[in-house]
Amino acid sequence: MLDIRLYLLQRLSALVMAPLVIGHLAVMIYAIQGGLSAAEILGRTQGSFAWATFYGTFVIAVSVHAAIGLRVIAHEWLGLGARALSVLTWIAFLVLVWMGVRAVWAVTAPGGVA
Amino acid sequence: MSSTDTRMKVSVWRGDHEGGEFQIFDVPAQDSQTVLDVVAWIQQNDDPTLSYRFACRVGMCGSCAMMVNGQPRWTCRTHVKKVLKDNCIEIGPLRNLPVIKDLAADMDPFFEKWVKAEGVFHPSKTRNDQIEEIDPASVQRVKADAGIECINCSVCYASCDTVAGNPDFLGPAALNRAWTLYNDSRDAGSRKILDAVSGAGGCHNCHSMGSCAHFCPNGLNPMDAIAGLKRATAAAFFRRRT
Amino acid sequence: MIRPHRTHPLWYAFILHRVSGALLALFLPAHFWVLSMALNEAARLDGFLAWTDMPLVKFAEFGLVFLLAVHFFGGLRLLALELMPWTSRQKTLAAGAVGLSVLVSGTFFLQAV
Amino acid sequence: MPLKSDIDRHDTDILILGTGGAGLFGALHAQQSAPPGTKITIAVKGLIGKCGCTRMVQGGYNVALGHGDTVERHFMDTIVGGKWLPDQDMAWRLCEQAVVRVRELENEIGCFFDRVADGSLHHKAFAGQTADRTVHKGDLTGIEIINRLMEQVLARPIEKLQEHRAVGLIPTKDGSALAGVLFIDMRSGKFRFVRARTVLMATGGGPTMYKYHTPSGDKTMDGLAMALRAGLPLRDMEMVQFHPTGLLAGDHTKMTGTVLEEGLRGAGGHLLNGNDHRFMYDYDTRGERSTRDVVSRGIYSEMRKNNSSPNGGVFISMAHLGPDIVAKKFKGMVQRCADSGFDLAGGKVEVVPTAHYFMGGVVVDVDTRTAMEGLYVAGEDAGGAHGSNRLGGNGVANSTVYGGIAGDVMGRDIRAMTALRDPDENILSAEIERARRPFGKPVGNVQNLRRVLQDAMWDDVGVMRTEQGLISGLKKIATVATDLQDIGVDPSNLAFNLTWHDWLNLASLVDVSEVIAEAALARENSRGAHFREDFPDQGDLETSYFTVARKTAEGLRVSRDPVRFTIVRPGETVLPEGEPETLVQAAR
Ligand SMILES: Cc1cc2nc3c(=O)[nH]c(=O)nc-3n(C[C@H](O)[C@H](O)[C@H](O)COP(=O)(O)OP(=O)(O)OC[C@H]3O[C@@H](n4cnc5c(N)ncnc54)[C@H](O)[C@@H]3O)c2cc1C
Ligand code: HEM
Ligand code: SF4
Ligand code: F3S
Ligand code: FES
Repeated sequence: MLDIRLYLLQRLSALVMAPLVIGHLAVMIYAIQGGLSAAEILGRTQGSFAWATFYGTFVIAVSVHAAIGLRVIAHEWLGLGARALSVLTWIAFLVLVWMGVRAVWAVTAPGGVA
Repeated sequence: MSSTDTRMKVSVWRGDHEGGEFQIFDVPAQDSQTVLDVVAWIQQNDDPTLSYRFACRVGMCGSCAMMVNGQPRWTCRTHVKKVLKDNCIEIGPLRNLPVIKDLAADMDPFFEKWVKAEGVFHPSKTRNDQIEEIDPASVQRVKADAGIECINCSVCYASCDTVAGNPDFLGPAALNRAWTLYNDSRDAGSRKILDAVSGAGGCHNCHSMGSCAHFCPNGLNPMDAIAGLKRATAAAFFRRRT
Repeated sequence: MIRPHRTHPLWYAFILHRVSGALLALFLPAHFWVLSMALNEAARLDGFLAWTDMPLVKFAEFGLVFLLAVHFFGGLRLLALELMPWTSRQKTLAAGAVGLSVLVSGTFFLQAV
Repeated sequence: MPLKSDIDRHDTDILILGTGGAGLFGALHAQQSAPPGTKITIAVKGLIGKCGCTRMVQGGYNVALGHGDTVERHFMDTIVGGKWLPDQDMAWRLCEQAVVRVRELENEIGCFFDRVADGSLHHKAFAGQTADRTVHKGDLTGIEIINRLMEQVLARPIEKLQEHRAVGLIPTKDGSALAGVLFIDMRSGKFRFVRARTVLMATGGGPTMYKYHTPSGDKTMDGLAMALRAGLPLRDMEMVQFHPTGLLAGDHTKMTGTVLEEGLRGAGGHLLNGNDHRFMYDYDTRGERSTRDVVSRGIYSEMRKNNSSPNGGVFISMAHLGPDIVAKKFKGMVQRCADSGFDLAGGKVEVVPTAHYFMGGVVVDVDTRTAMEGLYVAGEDAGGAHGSNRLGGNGVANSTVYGGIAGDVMGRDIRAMTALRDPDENILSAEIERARRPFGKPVGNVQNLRRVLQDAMWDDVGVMRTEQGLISGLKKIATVATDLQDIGVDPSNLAFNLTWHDWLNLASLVDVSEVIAEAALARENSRGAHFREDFPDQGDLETSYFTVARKTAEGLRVSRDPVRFTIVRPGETVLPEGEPETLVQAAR
C-alpha cells in the first residue's frame, strides 16, 4: 500500500530528520545534565527564530514520516483497506502537525513566561 | 541412522483451503533420505490420500517447496538429518499461498504477480536477427546474472512477512525477475518494468527484512534486487519530473 | 510471535525498526502535549519535569531515547541499503546499528543519573 | 453406452498437452500463426513449465552457430550417432531449424546463453560431436529455457488447465479423426472432456519403467500409451538411452537415478568397481571418456560380475583432481550431492546406469502430423529424429524445434477445419471406465508393484538384452499387468489423489513396457542404445530397418520397415570434400 510517491515522501522526510535527530539528541544529552526545568528549556528556546525553524521542520517532517509509517503498519498488521488507510494517514498527519506546531509555538514564542 | 528400525515422528498438515490440522505419522528412518522421501513414504505406505507436489526431485523445478519445522524449504534437497529435531519433523504447506490439499499449495497468485511485475522478456529483435554480442563481464550483465537462476519455487515468497500482511505485494521473486530484466541490455521494456513495480503493491513495500535472501535455496538475493529497483524507480521519478 | 521463518538477524532488525517507529509515533503526541504546556502553564511543566527525576521514569526515558536512537540508526542503515548501490555486509551493519544505538542511549542514561 | 459418471465438457480450438519445450513452443507458435480469435488451451499434468524434462536439461542445446560448424556437419553427426536409423528429413529439419530456434530463444523469448569474452555464444562439445556445438546457460540450461518460455505463455491469453492429466485420445465415431482428449482434473478428481480442432501431444515420453531413471516424476509414458490405444504406429520403441552415471543411494530415495553430469567423466573422473579397480579400460581404449552406451555397458557388466559397490553399482571418484578444484568446477553437482549426504569432491559416490531418454515415439511426418487427422506429436513423444541414439544436446533442440513447427502447422491447418468433431461416446465411456478401474477393488500397494515392473525392465529389457531375457521380461510385464488390474484405490476422496495417479502411471508404463520388449525382440542386431548379447553386430547398414509397433484387434504387431536414405547413404557424407573429420580441438 505504498506507491512510489508515499515511499519517496517517507524516505525524504527521514533524510530531512537525520541531521535534526542528531542535533536533538546532542542537545538533550547536554541539557539533561543536572536535571531539567521549564525555565532552563524556555530560556534557551524562547524568541529564537533558529530553534523555531529547527523544530518546525522537525515537526513537519516527522508528521509526514510517522503518518506514512503508521499507514504501512495498519495495513500489514491490522488489515485496513485502501480507503481506511487514506483516512488514517491524513488524520495522523494532521493531528501530529497540529499538536507539533502548538508545541513549537509554546517553547519558541517570544516573550513568554520566563 | 541405519536402515534397520529407527523410526521418527513426522507431523504432517492435512486439510484444504477451509482449514486443517497436523496428523502424526511414524516413518522409518534411512540413510540418504530427503524430506520429500519422507512425504512420499507416507503416501505410498501409510496414508494413500496424502497430497503433495514434486517433479524433478533434484532442485530444478521448484515444485516441492513446503514448510519444514516452520521454515520454507525445497524438500527434494533437504536431507532429513538437517531438520530432524528430537526425532521429530513437522511438515506443512507453503505459507502465503492458498492450500489446494494437504501439502500442495496453489501457486497461481505467485505467477500472476510474476507477470504483473512485467517479469516477461520484452524483445527488441527477432529470430531473423543475429544474436547480440554481450560482454559477460559487463556491469549490467553481471547484475542481471546475479538473479537469473531463480527456479520460482516460492520459498522466498513464503518467508516474507510483507507478503503475508500485504496481499498486493508482488513479492521477492517477481521483483527479482523484474530487476534481472531491467538489467538485460536486450530487453526493450525498462520503462514498463519500472511502472509495473511502482504501484501500490510494488517494490516500495519491501522492508528489507531479508528472509527472502536468507531462505532462497539457490542463494539468490531478492532483497538486493529490490533495493536496485527502488533506486532505479526513484531516479526515473525525478528524471521524468525535470 | 518469533516463528521459525523469522529467526535471522535482518528480520530482528526489521522488527526492532518497526516497533521503535510505532512506539515513537504513539509517544509523539504526548511529547508535544507536554511541551505545549510551556505556553501558559510553566508551573505544571516544572511539576512534570520534577516527576521525570524519579528513577523509574528515568528508565522509561532511557527507553524512549533508546527507541529514537535505534530507529535512527536502523533508518540510516535502510536508507544506505536503498540509496547506495552496495548491499552485502547487511547483517554486520544491522548489528552495528543496534550496537551504536545501545552506546548512544547508554551514554545518555549515564549522563542523566 | 451412456456415461456412468458425470463429466465436465469443454471446447477449444487448439489444445496442447504438456508444457515442456515442445508444448510451450507449440502454444506460442500456434498463437502467432492461428487466425485471430482462435482459442488456445494448454493442459498439463503438473504446473505450467514446472514439470517435464526440458527443465532438467543441464548440458545444453545443439546448434550449428559458429566455430566453422555447419548444418551439414550437425546433420551428419546426428545420422552417424543414430547409427543410420534416423528419419533423414526429420534430422535435417532439426539441424536446420535449430539455428532459427536458438535465435528466437535469445532474441524473442529472452533466454540468455553463456557468452565468451568477445561477447559471442559459448559452444562446447558433447561426446559424439565433431564440432563445438552445444550452447548452454551454465549447467542449468533447461531452467533458463523453460522459465523464459513459461513467462511468455503465462502472459498471453492462453487458457490454462493445470494439473490436468490426459488419459485418453478420443476419436470420432468413424475413427478417421481425433475429436478431443479426456482428462482428469487432478485437483478435484473429476473427468473433463475437451474437444479441439487440433491437438498437439507433447507429453514427453520418459522411460521411468526402469529401476533407475532420470526423468521427472510426472513423466510416465502416458502419451505413448494413449497413442498406442488409439491405434497409432510407434517406431524405434526398443531404443532407450541409458546415462552411465546416475546417483545410487538406495531404493527408498527419489535421488537414486538422478544424473551426475557427463562432464565429470570428461574432466577425468575415475570409475571404480567395488574392489577399487578402474575397470573402464578393460572394455574400451577411451576408458571413462567413451560414449554413453559403451560406458553404461561397462558398468553394467561389472555389476553383473558382482564387482559392485554396497548398493550394487560402481563408484565415481573425483578426488584425485583435487577436491577444491572439483568443488569449484562442478559446484552445482557437488552441492547437490552434499545436500543428499555425499561428498563428490573429496570422496567416492556410488553410481549406476540410469534410463534417460526415449528415442522411440509416434510416427510423424516432418510437419508433426500423424496418421490421425487433428493429432500432432512433437518432442520426446515423436519418433524418428534420433534413430537408435540421441546425441547429447539434440533432445532439447528436437522438442523446441518441432514444438514450434507443430504450432505453426496447427495454426495453418486449423483454417481448413471449420468444425469441432464429436467423439465416439463409446470410446469416451470406455476410457473413463478404464481410469475408474481400481475403484471398488481391495486397496493394495501400487508402488510395490511398480518396483516389480522396474526390476523386470532393468534385468531383462535393459542395458544388455537377450532373446531369453526379453521373453522372460515379457512374462513378468504381463504378470504386473494382471496384478495391477486387481489393485484397488479408495475412491472416497479423489481430490489430488496421488495414489490413483500412481495407478494410472503404472498402467501407462506397463503398456509401453510391453512394446519396448517386443520391439527389442524384433531387432536382431545391436545399434546405438539397443544392445543384444545374442546379436552383438550392427548388421548391414544398407538394409537398415526400423521397428514399427501398433496395437491391432489381434494384439501388438511389430514390423520392420526399411530406412529410407533420402539425403545420404551409409558410407557417404553431405560434407564438402576435404572437410576435416572433426573440428573439435581435443579430438584432433
Ligand atoms: C536430467 C535430464 C537431463 C537432460 N539433459 C539434456 C541436455 O543436456 N541436452 C538435451 O538436448 N537434452 C537433454 N535431456 C533430454 C530433454 O530434456 C528432452 O529430450 C526434452 O526436453 C523433451 O521435451 P518434451 O517437451 O518433449 O517433454 P518434457 O519437457 O518432458 O515435457 C512433457 C510435458 O508433458 C506433461 N505430461 C506428461 N504426461 C501428461 C499427461 N498425461 N497429461 C498432460 N500432460 C502430461 C509433463 O508434465 C510435461 O509438462 C535431458 C533429460 C533429462 C531427464
Ligand atoms: C521521531 C521520529 C520518528 C518516528 C515517530 C518514526 C516513525 C516511523 C514509523 C511508524 C515507521 C513505520 C515502520 C515500518 O514500516 O515498519 C517508520 C519507518 C521508517 N523510518 Fe522512521 N520515524 C522517526 C524517525 C526516523 C528517522 C530520524 C529516520 C532516519 C534517519 C527514520 C527512518 C525510517 C525509515 C527508513 C523507515 C522505513 C522502514 C521500512 O519501510 O521498513 N525514521 N518510522
Ligand atoms: S528467488 Fe530463490 S527462493 Fe525465490 S523463487 Fe527464486 S529460487 Fe525460489
Ligand atoms: S523477505 Fe520480503 S520484505 Fe523485502 S527483503 Fe525480502 S521481500
Ligand atoms: S522436486 Fe523439483 S525442486 Fe524439488
